[in-house]
Amino acid sequence: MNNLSSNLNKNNILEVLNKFKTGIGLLVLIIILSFLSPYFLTIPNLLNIVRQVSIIAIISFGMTMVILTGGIDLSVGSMLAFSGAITAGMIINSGLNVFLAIFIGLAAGTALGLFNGIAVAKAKLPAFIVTLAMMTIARGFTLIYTNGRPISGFDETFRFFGAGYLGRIPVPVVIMFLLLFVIYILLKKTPLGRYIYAIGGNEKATKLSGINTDKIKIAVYALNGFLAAVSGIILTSRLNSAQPMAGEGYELDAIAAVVLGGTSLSGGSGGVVGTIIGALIIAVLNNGLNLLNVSSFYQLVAKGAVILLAVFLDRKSQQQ
Amino acid sequence: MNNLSSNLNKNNILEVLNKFKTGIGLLVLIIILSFLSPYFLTIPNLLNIVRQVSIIAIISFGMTMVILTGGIDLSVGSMLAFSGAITAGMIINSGLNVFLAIFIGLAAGTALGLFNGIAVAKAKLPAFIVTLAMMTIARGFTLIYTNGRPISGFDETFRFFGAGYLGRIPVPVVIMFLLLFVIYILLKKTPLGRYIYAIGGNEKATKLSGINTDKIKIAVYALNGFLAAVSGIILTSRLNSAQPMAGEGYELDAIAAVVLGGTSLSGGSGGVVGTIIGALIIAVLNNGLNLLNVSSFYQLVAKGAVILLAVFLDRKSQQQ
Amino acid sequence: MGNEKVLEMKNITKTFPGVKALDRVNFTLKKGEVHALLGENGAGKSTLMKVLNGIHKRDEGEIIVKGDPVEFENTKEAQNAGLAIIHQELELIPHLNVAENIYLGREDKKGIFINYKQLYQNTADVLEMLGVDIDPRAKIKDLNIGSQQMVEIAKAVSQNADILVMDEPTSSLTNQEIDILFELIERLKEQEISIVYISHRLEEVFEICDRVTVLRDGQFVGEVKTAETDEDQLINMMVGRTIEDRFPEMKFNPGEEILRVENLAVPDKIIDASFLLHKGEVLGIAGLMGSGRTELAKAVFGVYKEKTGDIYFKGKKLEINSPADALKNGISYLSEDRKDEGLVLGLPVADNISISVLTTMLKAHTFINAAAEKELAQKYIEDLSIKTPSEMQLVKNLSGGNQQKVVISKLLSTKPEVVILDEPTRGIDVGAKREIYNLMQELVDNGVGVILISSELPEVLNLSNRILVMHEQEIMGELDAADANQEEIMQLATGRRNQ
Amino acid sequence: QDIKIGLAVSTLNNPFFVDLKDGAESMAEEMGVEILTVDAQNDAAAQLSSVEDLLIKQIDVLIVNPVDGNAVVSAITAANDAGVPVITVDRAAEGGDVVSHIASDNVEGGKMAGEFIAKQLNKEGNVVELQGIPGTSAARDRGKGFNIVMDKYPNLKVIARQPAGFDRAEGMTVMENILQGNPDIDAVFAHNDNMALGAMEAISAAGRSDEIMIVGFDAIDDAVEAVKEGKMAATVAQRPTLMGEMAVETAVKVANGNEVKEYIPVPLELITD
Ligand SMILES: Nc1ncnc2c1ncn2[C@@H]1O[C@H](COP(=O)(O)OP(=O)(O)OP(=O)(O)O)[C@@H](O)[C@H]1O
Ligand SMILES: Nc1ncnc2c1ncn2[C@@H]1O[C@H](COP(=O)(O)OP(=O)(O)OP(=O)(O)O)[C@@H](O)[C@H]1O
Ligand SMILES: [Mg+2]
Ligand SMILES: [Mg+2]
Repeated sequence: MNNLSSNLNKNNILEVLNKFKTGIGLLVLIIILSFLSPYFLTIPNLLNIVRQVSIIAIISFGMTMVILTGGIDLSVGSMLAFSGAITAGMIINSGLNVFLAIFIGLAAGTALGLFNGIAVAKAKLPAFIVTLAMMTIARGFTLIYTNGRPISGFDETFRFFGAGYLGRIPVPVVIMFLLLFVIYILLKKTPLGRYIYAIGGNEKATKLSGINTDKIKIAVYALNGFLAAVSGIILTSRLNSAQPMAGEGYELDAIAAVVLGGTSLSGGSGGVVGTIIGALIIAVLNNGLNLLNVSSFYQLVAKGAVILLAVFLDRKSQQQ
Repeated sequence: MNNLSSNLNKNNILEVLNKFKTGIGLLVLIIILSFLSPYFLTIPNLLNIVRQVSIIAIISFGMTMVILTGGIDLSVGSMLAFSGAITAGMIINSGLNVFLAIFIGLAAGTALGLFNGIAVAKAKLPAFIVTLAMMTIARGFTLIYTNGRPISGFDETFRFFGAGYLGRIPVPVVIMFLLLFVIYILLKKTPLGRYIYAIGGNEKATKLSGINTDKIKIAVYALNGFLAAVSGIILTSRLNSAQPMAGEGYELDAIAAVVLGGTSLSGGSGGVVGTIIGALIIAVLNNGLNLLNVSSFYQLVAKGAVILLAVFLDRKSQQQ
Repeated sequence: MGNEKVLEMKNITKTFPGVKALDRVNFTLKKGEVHALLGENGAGKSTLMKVLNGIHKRDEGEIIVKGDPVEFENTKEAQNAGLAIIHQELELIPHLNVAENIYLGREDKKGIFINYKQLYQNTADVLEMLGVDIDPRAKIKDLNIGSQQMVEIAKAVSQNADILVMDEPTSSLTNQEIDILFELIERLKEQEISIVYISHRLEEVFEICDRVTVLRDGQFVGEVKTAETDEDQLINMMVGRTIEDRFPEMKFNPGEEILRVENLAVPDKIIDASFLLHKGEVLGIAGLMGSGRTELAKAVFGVYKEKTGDIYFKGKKLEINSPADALKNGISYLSEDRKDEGLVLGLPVADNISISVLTTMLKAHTFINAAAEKELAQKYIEDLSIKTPSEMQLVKNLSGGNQQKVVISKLLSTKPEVVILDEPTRGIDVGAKREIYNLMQELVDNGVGVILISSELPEVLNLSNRILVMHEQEIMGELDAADANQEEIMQLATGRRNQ
Repeated sequence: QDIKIGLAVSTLNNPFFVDLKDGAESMAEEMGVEILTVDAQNDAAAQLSSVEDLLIKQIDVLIVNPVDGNAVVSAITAANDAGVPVITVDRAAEGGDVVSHIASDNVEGGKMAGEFIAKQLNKEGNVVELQGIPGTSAARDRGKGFNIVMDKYPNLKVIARQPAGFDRAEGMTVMENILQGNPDIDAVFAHNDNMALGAMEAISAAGRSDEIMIVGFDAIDDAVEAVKEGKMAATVAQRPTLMGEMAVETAVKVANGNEVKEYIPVPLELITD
């Protein structure tokens, strides 16, 4: 056997195990819910959860990269809605081919992200304000484009992306894992990924190392817009409707997933494996509260308390 | 004439003028609106605007301090609603004296803030997650306490704080300026204020300088809870009703005001004078768009665009 | 060394708000020479080199590299032209590992991926050439400042530049590492690589440099051949006057015991340390990098929560659980890492100096006594000749050495009875060094107990009256400074106990 | 004759109120009067501010669609003080001088939906309630009416009551989760059509469309379509466009000094095919 590759594997496994320390909160949550509800730990419900998590997870991957550079993006929910609406409009109103429509939708999201990136990197405006502005601008565009009404009724081809299956696995789940893998590799194995960490760690030093930090930041925000568009198209397909108010408040869920997953809001450390665990904590929690039929006011308290507990357990286990 | 005091005054004036550089965006906005609408630059409308800004401004003052330490607080809106509801409940349901009820309401807000502070400083949990959890927990508490229904119908004493006047000046405006003054002095002239900046700049060095950084962070979050409670009580009085969903989304407005005002989200630099300018930019914008009868979807686009422009102008003028 | 000029800087002028950092400065570098750039703190050395490397834009002047006038927009262009720089203030990425830092922006690639195998191999090679034992996979944040300095050196050296700027490369290094660095410099010279060498240690200049350029207050003072000058002349050029001896004749008057440490231990950091400090003496602590001197100091200062053992202050047992406790009892500590642990870079000089005494000496009712604060700051700016346009200048805009003086001011402002100085003269010019030594004498005269941690053995030997030597987290022994020598210290420092 | 009407809607993030606004605006155009619309985005405080802004512009009549019946009183009082008559639509105000109130009754609508389900299920079965945003008046009133009916029939059990934010995506997610935990469901009542349509997607994806009937509220286009196609059983129609039209008609009457009725009911309608 090749010694080096076995060594590499061992390292990778150790690294992954270490990552799962971030998952101790999730694990405890899963164990408790398994005892509380007989429906929780069943294959259909688990598939259900991963399908539900896919929308937020895909956004969170982009958000992870943005936060790693030390930035933030509040506009993901609006970019999601805009891309979904554009795609739906191209199919329903303009009668375009589904794939062409999807391409246009993705381009729309990427363009908005690109704008964010340029404003942050070139005009040196604070990311919080730029993306807050984009949040209302893109929402306005969406409402104007849809006139405040949903666009609904797609054919089977388009519905495949959100509601279809590959074997027993829902298509959104497949897309999510594919993106997880690609972004993991991007962050860990490519120069671009290293630069993303480097910028968040010490932007000045990165620049002094001769790296064009502006270009990288722009790329990261654009990629984030692209991923929001992917999410928006899946959501539209899954709901069989593009909702003008889709994705409202998702930015907080996405950022929460990233931070729960151990990525520091000041940038430079963390990663996308933690993020998916963070997103799963939120999704499992929502699922569990529904299964246990916790009443609506108490649900809010329970949700907050469990999130606190999860992050507390994680941080404690990491200190050891 | 006393030489020293004249010198001091001159310095103060220069400093204030320099601060107003942050206001160049606001100034341009005001000038443009004065030309576009005959109603804009009238005394009633200006009073109208400052009264409208007071709620968000008071929250933003607390948020400024939190952000200066390098933290964040997403729970302000919920703490506001909780304190307002408790105060209203004490008056209407428990028949307490208005001032006692207000005292209890303020204590309630402070207690929630204190919890945030302890979780951030002592348990070392990320502020984003702690206050996100508090956001849903406090909202849940409010809904449970009010059973989801508003609490309404106060006497004149209580209504004074939100709807009363001192001369021609609305009471909330007086409270806001009072708090602005106190917090300005606190930040600029007291040791606590200095420590707040130092922690945001370099927490490790501050600790090694013999300062109990934990205690200060806890104080800042508690103070933020207190200010959210002040806001909540004013809002309840102004609306003559404690709304269980009051203050939803105010955290973003407050943070936006702080960042627009030039305080860096990573902490250590900025101040409360900038914040009020930031809050005014948002309020003037909302008022102006209503006066100009911009239709609501386009309002979103216009709002985002103008905020971008304002921060762009500010940053440009500061670079000079 | 040839006579070919690889670099010419002519009439370079650079102004910052309120400061003329460079005023028509000339500098030339010949092929294969090591050229020292000397000057007091804030003289403009770093600024000149930053202008050269495209980090700062010059206001005026001309730069000619290998015969061509150049106009570098950024560091990348400077790199491409064969320039590399070792930054005075370390510019590394804390969460990336050593290899990733060294080759940041210059990664070996396999397809679109980083070729990590090659990367670690190359890093290991560079580190081996430097003769240091650092794991290429270690994260920067887990390294001490000395190792970080070696990484910064490795980063510049690995660029195979033909003009290499070293801005105070040895300020965080121990003697062994300095020797290794000098061997490297010799080898680079043989390869006809030209080096600009900035240091405040004159003996180093005489050991490795061929020529010297001196700056004062942003102006060119002169250029001399090392062989044709001596320390006194250089000092005279730098400070405009002569300085008698490098070290003062320290006079101790050890009084009663002020600090007694018994069986102090911190898991993974300090093993069972006991020692004694009297009023009016200087206790030196020597040891190799990573021997635990800093940890010992921090343990006494209350930085670590988990610790065992007792600390007595004037015979009374103290509970020190935080730096605040220590400072309250008159024990103060100067960190070796000013950027990370000493300064709030974004605040003004005055705020940094006063931070520890705001609630004690500078309080007027609930407010800060602004006039007293200003006075305090100005007193130290004068006493330690801190070069700053005003006490309101942000610390991040000061030169490295002047930043160090600000941290010392902060420490002195607390009027401490026990002072722990961890590498106090790091990055400080000859004149100022001498001022700090005098200051130590003053402290001792006033009955303060001083602990001095320094990697410069002559400093420890000349300034202490007793010396503790540490090795691997343990105190190996105590020497009387009067009859100790470097060899004795090194023996203990490498783990051989004396009888 | 230069009549200026101010319209303060609670939110335009919901097609229901977009319809209301469109109805009002098209009627205003038809009648040749000026209308100024402001949107409170569901925030009672923002509504007060925007009404204050309208008053600055010296409107003749204020039509307000309250975010909340109690909180709107301050805004109404402000209008009263400025001598501007007020008309409320969709939600009533709890105080202040209101010349006319134009609405259909949400509690009544909730009852209609409940009775419909009871009848279809023969007063026996398991029902799921998808609630709106906790604390909003629509969620409160619709839920109240619905549960009055449910409490009447002992064999009709509400087995799950979960909030889904008036949102289609959330309606889908919450329904998916409820489906996991409840093998036996006969009917779903959602506080609005958005949630009902989300639930419909979840139910059809789970292949349980045949077992479960869905009743929504608002009669937005997509829901009416779904009822036509038999994917939803019913939706309670509130006719928002009509509401908007009537509000402007009434406002013009008020401005011209004519008498108007204090309460103008807009009839509810259960759409079942
Ligand atoms: N970014 C900046 N903004 C303002 N002033 C600056 C800036 N950088 C340097 N200066 C000022 O320029 C002068 C020269 O600084 P420089 O760092 O070049 O000194 P130096 O000779 O390297 O000193 P040291 O030996 O202490 O490192 C100093 O007065 C310093 O305060
Ligand atoms: N944050 C950290 N995490 C892990 N190990 C650390 C950390 N900081 C320091 N160390 C290790 O602790 C040991 C002691 O380091 P330190 O440099 O502080 O000792 P020292 O004797 O003061 O040396 P110096 O000569 O650098 O002052 C070293 O082996 C160092 O690598
Ligand atoms: Mg320097
Ligand atoms: Mg050390």
